[in-house]
Amino acid sequence: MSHLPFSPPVWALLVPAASALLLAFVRDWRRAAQINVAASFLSFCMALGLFAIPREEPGRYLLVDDLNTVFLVLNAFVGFTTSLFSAGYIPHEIASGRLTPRLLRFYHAMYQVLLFGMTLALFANNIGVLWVAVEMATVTTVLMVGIYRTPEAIEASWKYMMLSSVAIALALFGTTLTYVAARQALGEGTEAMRWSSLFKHAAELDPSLLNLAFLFVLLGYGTKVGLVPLHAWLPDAHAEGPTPISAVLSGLLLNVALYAVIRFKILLAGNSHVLSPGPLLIAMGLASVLFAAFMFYRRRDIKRLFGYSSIEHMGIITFAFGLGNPLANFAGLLHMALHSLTKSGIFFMVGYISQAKGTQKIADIRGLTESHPFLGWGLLAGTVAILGMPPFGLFLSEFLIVSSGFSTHPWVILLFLLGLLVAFSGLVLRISGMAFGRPTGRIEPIQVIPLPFWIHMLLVLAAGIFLPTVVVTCFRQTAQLIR
Amino acid sequence: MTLITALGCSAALLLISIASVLLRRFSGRNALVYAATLAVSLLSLACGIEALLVSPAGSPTLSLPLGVPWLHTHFRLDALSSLFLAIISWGGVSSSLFALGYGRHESSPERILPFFPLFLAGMIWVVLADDAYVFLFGWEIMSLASWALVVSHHREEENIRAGHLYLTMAAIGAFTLLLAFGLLASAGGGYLFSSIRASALSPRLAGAVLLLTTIGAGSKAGLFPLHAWLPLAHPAAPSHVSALMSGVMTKVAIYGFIRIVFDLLGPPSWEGSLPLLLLGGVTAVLGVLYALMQHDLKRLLAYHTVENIGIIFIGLGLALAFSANRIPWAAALSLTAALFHTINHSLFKGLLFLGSGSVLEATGEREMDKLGGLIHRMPGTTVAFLLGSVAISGLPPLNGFASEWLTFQAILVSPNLPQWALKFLIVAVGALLALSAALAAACFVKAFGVSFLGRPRTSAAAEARETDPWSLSALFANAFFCLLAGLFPGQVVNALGPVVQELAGQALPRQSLPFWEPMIPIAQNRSSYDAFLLFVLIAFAGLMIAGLVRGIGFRPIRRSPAWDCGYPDPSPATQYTSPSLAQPIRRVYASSLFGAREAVESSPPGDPRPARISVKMRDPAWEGLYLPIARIVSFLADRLNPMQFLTIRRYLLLVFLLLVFLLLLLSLWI
Amino acid sequence: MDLVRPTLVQAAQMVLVLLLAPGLTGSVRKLKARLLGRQGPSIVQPYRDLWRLFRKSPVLAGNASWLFRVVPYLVFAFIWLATALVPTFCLGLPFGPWADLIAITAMIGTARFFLALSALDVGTSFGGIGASREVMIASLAEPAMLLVVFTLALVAGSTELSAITAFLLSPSAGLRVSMALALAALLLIALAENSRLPIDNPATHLELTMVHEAMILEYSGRHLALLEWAASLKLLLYFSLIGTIFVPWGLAKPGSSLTAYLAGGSFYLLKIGTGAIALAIFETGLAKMRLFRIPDFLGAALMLGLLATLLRFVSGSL
Amino acid sequence: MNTIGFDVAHLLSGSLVLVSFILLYQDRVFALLHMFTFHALVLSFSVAWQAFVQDAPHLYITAAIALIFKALLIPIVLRRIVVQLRIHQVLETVGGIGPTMLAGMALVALSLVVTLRTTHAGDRLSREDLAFALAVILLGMLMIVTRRNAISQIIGFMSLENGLILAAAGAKGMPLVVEISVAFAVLIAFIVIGIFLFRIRERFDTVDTLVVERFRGERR
Repeated sequence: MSHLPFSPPVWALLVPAASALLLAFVRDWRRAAQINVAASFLSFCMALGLFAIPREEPGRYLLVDDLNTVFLVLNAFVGFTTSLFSAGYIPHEIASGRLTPRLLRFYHAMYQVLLFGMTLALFANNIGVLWVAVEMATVTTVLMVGIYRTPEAIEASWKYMMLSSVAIALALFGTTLTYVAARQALGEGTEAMRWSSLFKHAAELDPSLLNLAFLFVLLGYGTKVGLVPLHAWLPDAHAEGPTPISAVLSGLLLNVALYAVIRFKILLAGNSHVLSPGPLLIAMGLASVLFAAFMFYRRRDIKRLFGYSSIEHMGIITFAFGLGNPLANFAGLLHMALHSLTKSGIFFMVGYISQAKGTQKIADIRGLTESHPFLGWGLLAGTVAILGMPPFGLFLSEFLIVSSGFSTHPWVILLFLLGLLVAFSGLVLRISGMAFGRPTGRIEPIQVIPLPFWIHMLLVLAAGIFLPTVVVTCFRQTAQLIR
Repeated sequence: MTLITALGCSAALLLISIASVLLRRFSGRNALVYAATLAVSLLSLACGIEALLVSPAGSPTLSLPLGVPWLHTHFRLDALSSLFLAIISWGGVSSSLFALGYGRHESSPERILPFFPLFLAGMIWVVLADDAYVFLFGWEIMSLASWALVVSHHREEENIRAGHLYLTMAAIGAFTLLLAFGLLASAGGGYLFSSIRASALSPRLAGAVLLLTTIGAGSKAGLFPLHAWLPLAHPAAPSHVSALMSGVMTKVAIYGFIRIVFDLLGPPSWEGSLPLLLLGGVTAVLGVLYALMQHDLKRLLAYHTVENIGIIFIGLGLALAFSANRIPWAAALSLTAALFHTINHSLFKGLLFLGSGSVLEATGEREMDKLGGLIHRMPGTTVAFLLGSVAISGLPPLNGFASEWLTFQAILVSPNLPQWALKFLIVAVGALLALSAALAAACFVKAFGVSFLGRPRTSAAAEARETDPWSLSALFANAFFCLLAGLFPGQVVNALGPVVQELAGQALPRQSLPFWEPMIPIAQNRSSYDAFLLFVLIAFAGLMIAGLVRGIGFRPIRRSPAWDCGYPDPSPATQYTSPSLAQPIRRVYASSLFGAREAVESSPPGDPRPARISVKMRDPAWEGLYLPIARIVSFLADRLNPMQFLTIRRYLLLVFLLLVFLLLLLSLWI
Repeated sequence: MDLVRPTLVQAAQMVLVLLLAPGLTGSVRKLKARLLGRQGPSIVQPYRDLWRLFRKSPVLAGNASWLFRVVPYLVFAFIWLATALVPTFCLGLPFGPWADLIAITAMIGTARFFLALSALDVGTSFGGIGASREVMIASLAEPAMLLVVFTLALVAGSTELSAITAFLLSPSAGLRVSMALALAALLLIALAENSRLPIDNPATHLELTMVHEAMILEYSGRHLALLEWAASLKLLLYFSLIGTIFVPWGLAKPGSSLTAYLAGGSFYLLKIGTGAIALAIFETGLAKMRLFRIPDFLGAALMLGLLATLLRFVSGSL
Repeated sequence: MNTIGFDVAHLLSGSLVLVSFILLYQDRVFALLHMFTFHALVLSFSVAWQAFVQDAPHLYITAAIALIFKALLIPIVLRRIVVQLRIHQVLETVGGIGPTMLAGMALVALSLVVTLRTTHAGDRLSREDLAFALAVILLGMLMIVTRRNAISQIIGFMSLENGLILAAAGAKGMPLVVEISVAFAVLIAFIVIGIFLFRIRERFDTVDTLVVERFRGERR
């Protein structure tokens, strides 16, 4: 064992695994929820512990560097707040009879399995393990999405299942190709699948196979990222699953898939003979932004609406990484972090709204700011943040993306801004219809746990006004890593 | 020191808005918030005036470790920013003073109180900004807060729609400005204004920046055809906010334009001034024509904002043309005219919107055709509104005329320009300006006459009450400054000296004190104007005549029913309404421009129903620009929407096709 | 420099125009009547009317406001001042620098603005007719007037009336096409502004055709007197404007001898007289045109003005 | 690398491609099932052969999984599903068999071009394997997107995944092949069980995905 037995990464893996096992046997859903929160908090602490201890050499199984530290801390944090939110969310579901205690037992266990899978995917020092972990996370989310057993839910998870299975297959082929490409340089065996050694010898890998490999990896993991035209599963999965899962999907799983793509991009960047993946990323990002922008206008379901918004923002981030200059990478990372905070925050609000109104139909939701001031203004605040307006942080990241890319790719940036503009108008159209106007439907207040939302919003707000130097340096090093 | 104080003021405004949220339960918070805003704005007004008049030389800078990590945020208070700081602060003072009374009648103050100070703070940040990030930050905050205020009366559907259009246009403006800054920064300077100034742009890029800035700032200022949101959004907000939006926010847009084009962009090319002049003239005339067609008082005022923005842009275009041809004194003249008109417009448009606010409060009506006879019910408001009307119509001796006079003088030095295109265009623009001035007078004969004179058309108008002293004091404060600026234009020109010096490299000759000396922009024998003595003389003549009349033999006045050519008619419905007053002008101008068509439907004989006349009009901006865009967007949305409803197999087909496509690409590539 | 004489001159001019104006109106009426073969009222009739009206007690509509009573004085003061600022028999009036030609135009505009408001004050339909038509006419006449001003200013390099006249007197000012066009435009404008035929018929009380008369319909007594007087002053203003600019000869230089002033005065009377005759002949030759033909009429003025201004550019020598 | 080993491997993977074609050709459910069984058999042979030539014993496990799970278990289960859910016997295809076959040809050509032109460095065996594996994968996808019926889609997916296993086994010395094949087994089990788990039989009369899609989130 090359790593200390008590190193935080190990614990960050052990905690969710163990608690998943534990939760599988807890009958009382209230206690289960508490355990869930506690476990998530614990793993968040572990993630923070990564900063406490000195960075150790990449082990045989685990790899810890700036990149996945950023992702992991973010994941653990959002996982924690989301578990908090779901603790406040499920009582309504029990009350409304949409979920049964039996299902909840399954739900909580799966929640931790999901966290475990994502943590493993982030830490894995092996492209094969990465692949297995992502698949595990996907399967768990598939099960969670279908948990309501309504025809829509089943259809959504079925679609999710099929699409992601194919994607997984493609990703695996890409992985195999990478191995074959590396085998010459690194010899046979695990060495040729290990991130650390792959990066070290990136220049010696077979470039032509790497091209092919990246293509398959991009399609495979890109499906999970939700890039157009591979996005089809995303809106429905967001719309039909329980809202905490929507939050986790948007806030975490997409990031993990993106993480995989970024890793491979780094790998390619290390080799001077391969085709640059930048244009491909830019194209897909642009396509996602433009497509999602136009899809806003005909949406009738609030959660699906924000699912499309996630597609848009994943497009923005991919676009940023496609631009590829350090500033853009920095902006992309920042945007990713802030997006998962904001979007999960929005989903907290949306969850409560759909519970308060008893519907997800946009047409049936009006005048929230009057009937449920907290929900209404919260939704507005989240929307303003996601639209990239100050004082929230996404303004900063979009500012940086545009300004860093404009001198090199003026026309592309123009298209990009066009997409942002169309998306802006569409989202404002939908949201202002819900937040304002004469209230309709149920107006009795519901009981909420506002804390997670506040935390997220405050963080995003703070990012827009002042970024602490530690974050900046961390992101900068990561951006350098991505190149 | 002044800069820090000004920033402190903006911070204080921020705190006020936060406090107003925290004090949700507290009953007296209305008065509290507005009083606090009033105090803070007074302080920042003092800062602006101090920086402009007392110590114009030094322009202090400050940088805080906020915002973009490695860039920080930079602030600067030079003459230009201090002038606009003063304008903004005065707007804050008068409208919060007004709101002290007016705000009491607000149905849901929690939708206004937090955003009102925030709005002011955002505008202050814009004018204090010394780098692109702060500028856009403040700009967006300004848009956001004003949007929240526009939709504050959220139960009316059209307010929501107006808000949507407004926010979209604001986004367009922000994006274009972002691109403009991107270009400016691409010259190598980065986002600091100082470094942007240092670096020079190629003419092509400079042209692009000018275009982008015109779109960005113009969409906020209400330049035709980007004005469409303005007449919808400004009236939708509560009146003291409308006053801010029309009187001040549009000026912040002007500031942005001046800052980028005259300060950051470096030496301009004369071609750039052509579109500006053209846009300015067209905006001026179309704005006032639109206004003439309105029957909603606040909307009419909003369209007049469009007109005045046009006038200001004419001045700016002239300044650009002159400075491009290295005629600094003429550039100085045009800039002075533009800035002077900016100040004036913020004064009288604030006054008029506040006046309309007190009318709205007293009668609950914005429709002029439901008003009338208010001169008897609310004398104070009437006097103030009358002064405002005279001022905005550009009639001596008030301030509107002074600035338009200066603009005319600037137009009359156009023979010094070498380019024929400019010579011709400027004369044509001058004609347009004259036309717009005359039409403005006509429009305010209508606005004031229909709503304040005549006989009340509804019981609401008949029972109107004079507004509270707070609102009145705000009205009269504005009116007083209108009169002051009108009577002593020379002093205003002096005050603008440092700003113009900074931008045009030369200021107008210093206007000589004492205050009764005439204003001489260029030379004694060329043109001069002395409002004060003129005013005194007119007053004297009027009094003399009155005295003379008494001398001849004074007979007491007798009251009797109106003569009306022997058709005495009790019903106030027979009075001219706003559409009927505008009818001749509509026939002359609108039939071609707006395709105005009158349709008379008279009921068949024996049918008691009255015959009615209806007017149909097309809006060229909407028909030409907005509706097509909306159609395109919705077309694409419809075409793409089925992507949500494909079968799994089809989705997989998409993946499959993409894969094959990329494989083909790869195989062809290598 | 002595302030006494210029002030005296200025005062003299103010009084002169005040006294001359009704006479002008009267003489035009007389001439028209003669041209129509009627005896016609005597030239001094307007003075008699004014005197009579001043001594009558005014009758106000029940709901007339303070504005209604103030406006006559306001209008009168503005028009009187404007008239006093136009050189009649001598140059270099001390009030000259206070208001250039643009300001004078604007002062007339102010007077019109308040008159139109007073027309709306009582709230009768005829007032509305008058006001709406008046502003429509003004919306065309004022730009035309300003274009004429542009032409003059571009020719003479100044908007000061005295300076313009001085330049036109100077040998450097040749004969110019643009000036001719400007003159034509100015004539049309003058007809419109003074509500003469064919725009409006000052003698009419046929309700549906009147413009100016409709506005002052509710006035009586001294108020009406002031308004009538102001109207005739305005007519005189345009006469002297045309006289000063286009027939600048015979104007006394500033600070010249009394005889020169007298000569200037006589010249001035001569100009006015010829103008009156011309106007009378012109008016008898015409019938009033329909309201919505007026835009064409004034549009012609506008075009002439624009053409004049542009020609100024095309051929500075002409 | 002795030439015999190469030839046999070549033969086996080539025949896998061939079987994929035959799968593509089927239009009867049971025939399809049988043919898939054969497909799985060929796969297990070729994996076993790889295990033999690379003397990597762990690959035998993969071969066994392929044999037991894919060649026996799955077909049986599917057959039961077909019987229980009374799926009509004819598989309706999109755009007919003929064009599909042509497309398949093109795909094989493409995969050969891509792989062979790009792998100038990789040793021949794995290169060939990659080419054939890619062909099988593409054919599997083609099958998924040209079949309307869930059963055949599943079979298409499984043939695709056979191609993956082939590639993984062919990649000399690639670790985790076993784990991966297990993972895939799990995945497929999920899909197959999914048909039951999601109670598709109860809710819809058939698993024709078109019918599933009637419950699309936002109905038009």
